[in-house]
Amino acid sequence: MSLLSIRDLCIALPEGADRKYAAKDISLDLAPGEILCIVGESGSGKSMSANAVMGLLPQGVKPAGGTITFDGQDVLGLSEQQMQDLRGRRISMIFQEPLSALNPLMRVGAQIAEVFEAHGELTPQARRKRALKLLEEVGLPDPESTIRAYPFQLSGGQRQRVMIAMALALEPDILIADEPTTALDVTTQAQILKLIENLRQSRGMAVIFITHDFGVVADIADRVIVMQTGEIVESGPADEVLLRPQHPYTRALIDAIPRLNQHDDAEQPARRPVMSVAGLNKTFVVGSGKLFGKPRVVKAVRDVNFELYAGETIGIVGESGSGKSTVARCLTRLVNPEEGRVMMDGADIAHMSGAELREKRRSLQMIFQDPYSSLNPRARVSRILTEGLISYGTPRSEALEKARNLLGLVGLDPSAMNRFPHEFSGGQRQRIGIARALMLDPSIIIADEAVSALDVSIQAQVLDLLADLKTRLNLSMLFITHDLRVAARICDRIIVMQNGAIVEMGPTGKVLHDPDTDYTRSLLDAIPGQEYERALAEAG
Amino acid sequence: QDGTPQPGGTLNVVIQPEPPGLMVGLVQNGPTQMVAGDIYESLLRYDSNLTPSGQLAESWEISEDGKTYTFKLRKGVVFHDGTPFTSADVKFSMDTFLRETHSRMRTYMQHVESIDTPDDHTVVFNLKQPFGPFIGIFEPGTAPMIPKHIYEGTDFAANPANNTPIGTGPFKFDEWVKGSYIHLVKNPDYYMEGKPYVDEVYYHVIPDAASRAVAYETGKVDVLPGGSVENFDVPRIRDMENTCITDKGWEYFGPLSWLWINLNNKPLDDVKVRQAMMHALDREFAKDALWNGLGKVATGPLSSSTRFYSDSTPDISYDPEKAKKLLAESSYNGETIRLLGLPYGETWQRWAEAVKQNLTEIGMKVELVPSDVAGWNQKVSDRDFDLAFTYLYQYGDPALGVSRTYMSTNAKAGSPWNNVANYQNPEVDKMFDEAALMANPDDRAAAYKAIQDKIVSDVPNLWLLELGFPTIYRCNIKNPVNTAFGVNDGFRDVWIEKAK
Amino acid sequence: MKEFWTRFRYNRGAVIGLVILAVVIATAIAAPFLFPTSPWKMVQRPFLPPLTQDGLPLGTDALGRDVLAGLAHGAYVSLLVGLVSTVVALAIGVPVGALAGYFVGRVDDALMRFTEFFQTIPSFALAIVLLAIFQPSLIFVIIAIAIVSWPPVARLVRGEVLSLRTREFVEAATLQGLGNTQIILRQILPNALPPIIVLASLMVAQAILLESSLSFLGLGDPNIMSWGYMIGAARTVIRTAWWLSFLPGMAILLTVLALNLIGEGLNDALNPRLTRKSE
Amino acid sequence: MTRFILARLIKAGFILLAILIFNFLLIHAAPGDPAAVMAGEAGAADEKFLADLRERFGLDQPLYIQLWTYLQGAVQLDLGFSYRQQMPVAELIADRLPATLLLTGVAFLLSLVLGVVAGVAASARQGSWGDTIISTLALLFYATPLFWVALMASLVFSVWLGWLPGFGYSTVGANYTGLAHVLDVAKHLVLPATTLGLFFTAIYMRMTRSSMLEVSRLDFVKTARAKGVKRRVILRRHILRNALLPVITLAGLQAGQIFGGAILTETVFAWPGIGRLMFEAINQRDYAVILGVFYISGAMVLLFNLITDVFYVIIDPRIRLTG
Ligand SMILES: Nc1ncnc2c1ncn2[C@@H]1O[C@H](COP(=O)(O)OP(=O)(O)OP(=O)(O)O)[C@@H](O)[C@H]1O
Ligand SMILES: Nc1ncnc2c1ncn2[C@@H]1O[C@H](COP(=O)(O)OP(=O)(O)OP(=O)(O)O)[C@@H](O)[C@H]1O
Ligand SMILES: [Mg+2]
Ligand SMILES: [Mg+2]
Repeated sequence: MSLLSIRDLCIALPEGADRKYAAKDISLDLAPGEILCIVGESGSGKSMSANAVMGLLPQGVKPAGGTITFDGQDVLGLSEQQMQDLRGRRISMIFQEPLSALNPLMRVGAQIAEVFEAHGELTPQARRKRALKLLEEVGLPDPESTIRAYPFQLSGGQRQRVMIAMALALEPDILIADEPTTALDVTTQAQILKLIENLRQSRGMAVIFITHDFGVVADIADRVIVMQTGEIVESGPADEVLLRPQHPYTRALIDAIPRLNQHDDAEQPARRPVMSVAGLNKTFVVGSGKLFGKPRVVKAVRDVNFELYAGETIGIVGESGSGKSTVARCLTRLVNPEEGRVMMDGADIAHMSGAELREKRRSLQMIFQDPYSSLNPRARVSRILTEGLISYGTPRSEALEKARNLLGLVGLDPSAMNRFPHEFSGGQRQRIGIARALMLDPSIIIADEAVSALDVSIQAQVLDLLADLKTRLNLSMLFITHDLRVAARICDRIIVMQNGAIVEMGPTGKVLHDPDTDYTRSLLDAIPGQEYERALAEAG
Repeated sequence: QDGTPQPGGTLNVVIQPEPPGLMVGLVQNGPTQMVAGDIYESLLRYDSNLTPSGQLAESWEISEDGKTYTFKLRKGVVFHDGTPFTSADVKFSMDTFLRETHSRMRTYMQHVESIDTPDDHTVVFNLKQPFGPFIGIFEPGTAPMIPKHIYEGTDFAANPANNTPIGTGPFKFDEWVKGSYIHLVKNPDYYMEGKPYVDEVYYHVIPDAASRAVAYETGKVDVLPGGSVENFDVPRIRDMENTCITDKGWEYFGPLSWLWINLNNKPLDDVKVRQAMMHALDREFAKDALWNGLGKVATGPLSSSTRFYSDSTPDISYDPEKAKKLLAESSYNGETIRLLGLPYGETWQRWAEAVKQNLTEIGMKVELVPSDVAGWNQKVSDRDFDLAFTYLYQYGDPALGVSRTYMSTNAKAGSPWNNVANYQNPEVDKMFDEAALMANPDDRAAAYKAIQDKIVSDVPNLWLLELGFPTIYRCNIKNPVNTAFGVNDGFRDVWIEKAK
Repeated sequence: MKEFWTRFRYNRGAVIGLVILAVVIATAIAAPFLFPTSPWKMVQRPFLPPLTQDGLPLGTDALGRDVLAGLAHGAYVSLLVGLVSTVVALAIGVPVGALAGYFVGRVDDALMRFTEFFQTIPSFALAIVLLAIFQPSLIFVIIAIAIVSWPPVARLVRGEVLSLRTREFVEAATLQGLGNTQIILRQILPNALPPIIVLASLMVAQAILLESSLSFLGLGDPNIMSWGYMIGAARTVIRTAWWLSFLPGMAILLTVLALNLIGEGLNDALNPRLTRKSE
Repeated sequence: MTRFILARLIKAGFILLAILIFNFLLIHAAPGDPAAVMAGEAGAADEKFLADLRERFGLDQPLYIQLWTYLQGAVQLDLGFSYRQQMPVAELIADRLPATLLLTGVAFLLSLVLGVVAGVAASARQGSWGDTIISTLALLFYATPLFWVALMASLVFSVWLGWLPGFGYSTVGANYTGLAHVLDVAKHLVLPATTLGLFFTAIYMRMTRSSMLEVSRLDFVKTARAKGVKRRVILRRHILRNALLPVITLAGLQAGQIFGGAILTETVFAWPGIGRLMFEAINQRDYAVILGVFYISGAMVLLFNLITDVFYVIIDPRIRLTG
């Protein structure tokens, strides 16, 4: 008997959206203890379908037909009260964008403890204990102090793990995980997957796992569903779909999976540094939450040095919370480093301000890790994309033309120009962020997990775009990612960070195949889907 | 009056505004006088015809030449602290204390050569020349008897006793909760047998006129002295059950309202313009619509209750046609006239609007100038206006309360109680001077008749109304008003009739 | 713009508000033609109740003046006072608050201390003192009201901006090379709009009523008819002629209601999340 | 934080000084002086009387000397002497302070609690009849002149129904003690506090409602729902808290205005508070009292602004303040 069964589900979108239905005629079954992976095109309705199960569709988006049956109950017909009882305890969900999904004004400990409270479980002390335990289980360092942090004080991956901890707190019957590991480095990812696996074994938890990472799919899935433009195009047991795809879209997807062993280190001739970073340090000091408590001190960046050459792409990989985003933010001066120099064209942007800084920033663009919160909720995409260019003096019509082009290049319809950020899927928002960074024709791009929410085919398309720009415009890139396959594909050199410091730096081939440190080796070992990759290689 | 007085009971009275202090020798504004009238006393008391009778003085005598006043004081009178009251206190009060602190008394005392105290109960005032009004000044607001033993040799203004006033009156000061109420209790040692009748008096500070009306309606207060509710509310309250109203008790003050005309400004120096304005004012309407028909339309510079009032002065009644004619003949040329209203509440504001409309209708251009109390004082003192509302007290005698408005000797700028209009008429000056010093009342009457005729034909001010300030009280409160000072003379004779 | 209008129109309340406001404005403009005689003219016996006399549908006031004429003529002044002083207060308060909140540190300190300077004197008292110093003509009444009402705006905006400036989309805009002005105007303020709109629609009512309190204290401009004046003047006769304060009170209420509905409509129309309801 | 607060407090001292100078000049710029007003009340005065008064008040000195004298006192927390009231200003203010604090404090709490609760309730059921009723009431409250409400309240509850006393602070002459006194004062407090509170209730309600609606559409609310948190808890803990910023700002403003805000109410209900003292002092140009009240109320505003700023940081940890 299946635990969850969806029949002919249709989800209607409001006027002016991409299409009429976010998802159409979705049918699927989930048995206890089963792991179902949903892969597919960005914007194909994965998140909407998942939300529908939770009864949490955004305003304006409504189920337009079909049934969802959980444990014999018709979910769509349940009252809000009854849903409340189900949510969190019986079905729980990890949302796609962890920054916006956490209450910005509540300490993460409290947010986790709230799950227990909502269902009347445990005493306050016990809840705190459990919260600590959970934080530890999802691999957060120093849970004692993390529990008192606010979401904005955590790294992307740390926030994501807080979300995961919340979802797993009550050991639900069904876990719906919407791209839960996009911000996690591979070791942490492996740890999380293991956690889920344990719960499945001990409690018979069923999982719907939405992801773009075929490695992960290959490692954990019992069954796989492939979606495209709102419809299920293929479904079946994992091995079937992954190794013997039937539908052309599935085949295209699998072909687009980047390979780890693709890379040869090409020798670069006469290189000119466009940016050199020396002695960069950044420490965060945050109040403890108690009046006279000891403040929490995080050395997020310690003594980072490197040079970025013209036309080069450096990948930054490493543990979640190791300071990758903070380095990026120091380089763009979104935070002020305490120490160190960031030389660009002979000028130190770490100690610059005003108009000078603004001028420099034009050639230095960043793609944010959390696309949603980096888009002005009250601005249309057209404005978000063009206002930078216009402010530098480009005529409006020209800027609009360029924006439309770039949207096309990142795989979005030009009609997107007239919509607001909340009207997009996670991957679509990420692409808006990419397009925005490209609008100013920068010479350096700092991309923070820029393709983590994209399905592999679009990911490939975007990476090709970047590679193309790189050769045509001599673009340099700092590419922060946890996906080592992606790194392998586009990076010339790789920096490995741990605990705020660089532990290894070298040409991609060298780092990925012959690392110097144990840490890097552990990363490489944790890459998901290695067997599958071999299987594919044998097959193809 | 009616029935035998019954002792006991509490009297709740409204007071507005809260007085700045209760020491009436230092502060002489209305509310202070009202409370002080219970605590302090003077030598005499005056009925509604302004005829004197004894208070602290048992008897008195005026010499033939009008220059010597001899008072015999009551025996056995003590201050609230038990110290006996003697002629030394009278001399100290009049000669030392009030001369220094009381501006009106200072002018009156200029006529006094010396004060003798042959014994503890006799006081003799020796005047430099006859001064007709002199017998009219012995009331507690003007000549309160102040305890010498407390004030002698101190800085009067800073004496801590000012906060716990001590007099000889029927009530003793008990407590003053600033912003709330003042509490007086019966003086058990009062020298008049059986008086006062009531046990205690509360003066309630209620700053809002409407709330004062509510306080009366809800039975929280029993006496609403003149001016404590808005005129518009009077008819409604008057019609309540067990409510009595009287407009008596203002005879001594004789409040008369008029518009100052700034005679320095053109074209107001033109008598035709002034006459035109005088005839343009519909004062009957103002009396009926704004003052509920209480009071009287003024006929000239004297209030009808003031001594030597003449009712046969030249006609100044409402006649818009005549006004238009006069204006046409005058030098008025469409100048904008600035009218300064009196910032004492709604009635006065409405009145200014009505006056503006009256003048507009005969073809003048008028602009209202608003201000607060301090601003009004300043503007009037500085003569920064064309027309300005005011009303002043007459203190029963033209020499005390009227001549100051018209004498050129008093025409300096800097005070709102001077001859603010800057009326300069040597003839009038001379007539006033002589009339004040006449010993014979009949001579004075004739002199003042001539003065009134003269001034009215000159129209230096636009006289409006003799104001009627009604005292409203519950009918079972007997005798709240039985002198020319009304409630300001204290509640010595008041008693409360118990419900049957 | 067209689209904005479509969205605005979608909110029925907002449209009703707009209609009411239009009527009030039309009355204000047409008053001199509809009631050519001065509203100060005493035309009948005082305190005529409404509907008792032909030609005076709303009766007369304490001096026998036509209440309807007063209301019509008063519309102009009250609207002017309410709208202009609010606009002036916003024009001072929003920039001050935005700059303070955005630049924090020393700028914030300076601007906020400046604001506090005005804030420390109780506003009603400040208005009274200002009007005692300056002749209370209409202009000064408006200025006095604006001066006392901008500090709350400044503080409110600052609070919002303080919170918004750390958001990631603002950082993104900085990286896009937007100047500070643009960031404040285009990124931050639109997101701070809802409370500002609420406050502004409240302020209009407050200004109209403040004018009434001032004229009640004899500090309004007594030469012009306004609703505030009418209410203030009717206060003392509230017990005997309640309609005299009730009628201008209703006029104020309706106007405020209209502005409020419009404000809400604006808020909805400007909020992308509320639009395109799928009906 | 502690350093920030200390820095602000030190600065507050200087600002107060500046404000005091400003106020001093402002008040002296208004026409009229206390001597003229007092003389005016006496009904008559001659030049000597005025000159005496002015000399006694020190008004004959050049303005800068008056200012200097005043500041010297003020720095030592001596607020001067009111010649009009024959009392040290500090004592006058101290006399009235409890009444004002009680009235405005109760009104403040009442309006804040009531307004926020009503706002939350209205936003929770946007568009329902409950929302409509609450919103309409709020509108009525703030578009109705305060004095009108006040008079009507005293008319209905005091005159017609006779339930509550219509004026004053306590029953005069009753001499209640202990609990009876507290109850008596409470009874007197009902009308003025409600009247005064109504206006702010409306403001908080409107602000809370609009802010709540704004926040309730954010994503983290969805997360909370996904956790199975109850609606009430979501409203309170997640939405309200994030919507509170503008409400806090307004509350800080209201709290700072506790002296000035109550002038009308204190007048209508004869409440012996500071607002009235100040109003009367302005009318009478009782300089020392006006300045004294402005001084204290200025300190109050600065204090509450500081508290508001601290609250900002507590409420929204992303806000960083530097002092
Ligand atoms: N504003 C802040 N206040 C306090 N601590 C912070 C702040 N921002 C980041 N940190 C801390 O700094 C450390 C590094 O964070 P950073 O965001 O740079 O990590 P990251 O390498 O990007 O991780 P991830 O891959 O998870 O995004 C983390 O431990 C984080 O908790
Ligand atoms: N509020 C909305 N209004 C209009 N369109 C919306 C809204 N939310 C989502 N959409 C559209 O619905 C479609 C499905 O979105 P959904 O979030 O389910 O995609 P997804 O499969 O999760 O994609 P991704 O992998 O990029 O997260 C997308 O085309 C998106 O543009
Ligand atoms: Mg999605
Ligand atoms: Mg990061």
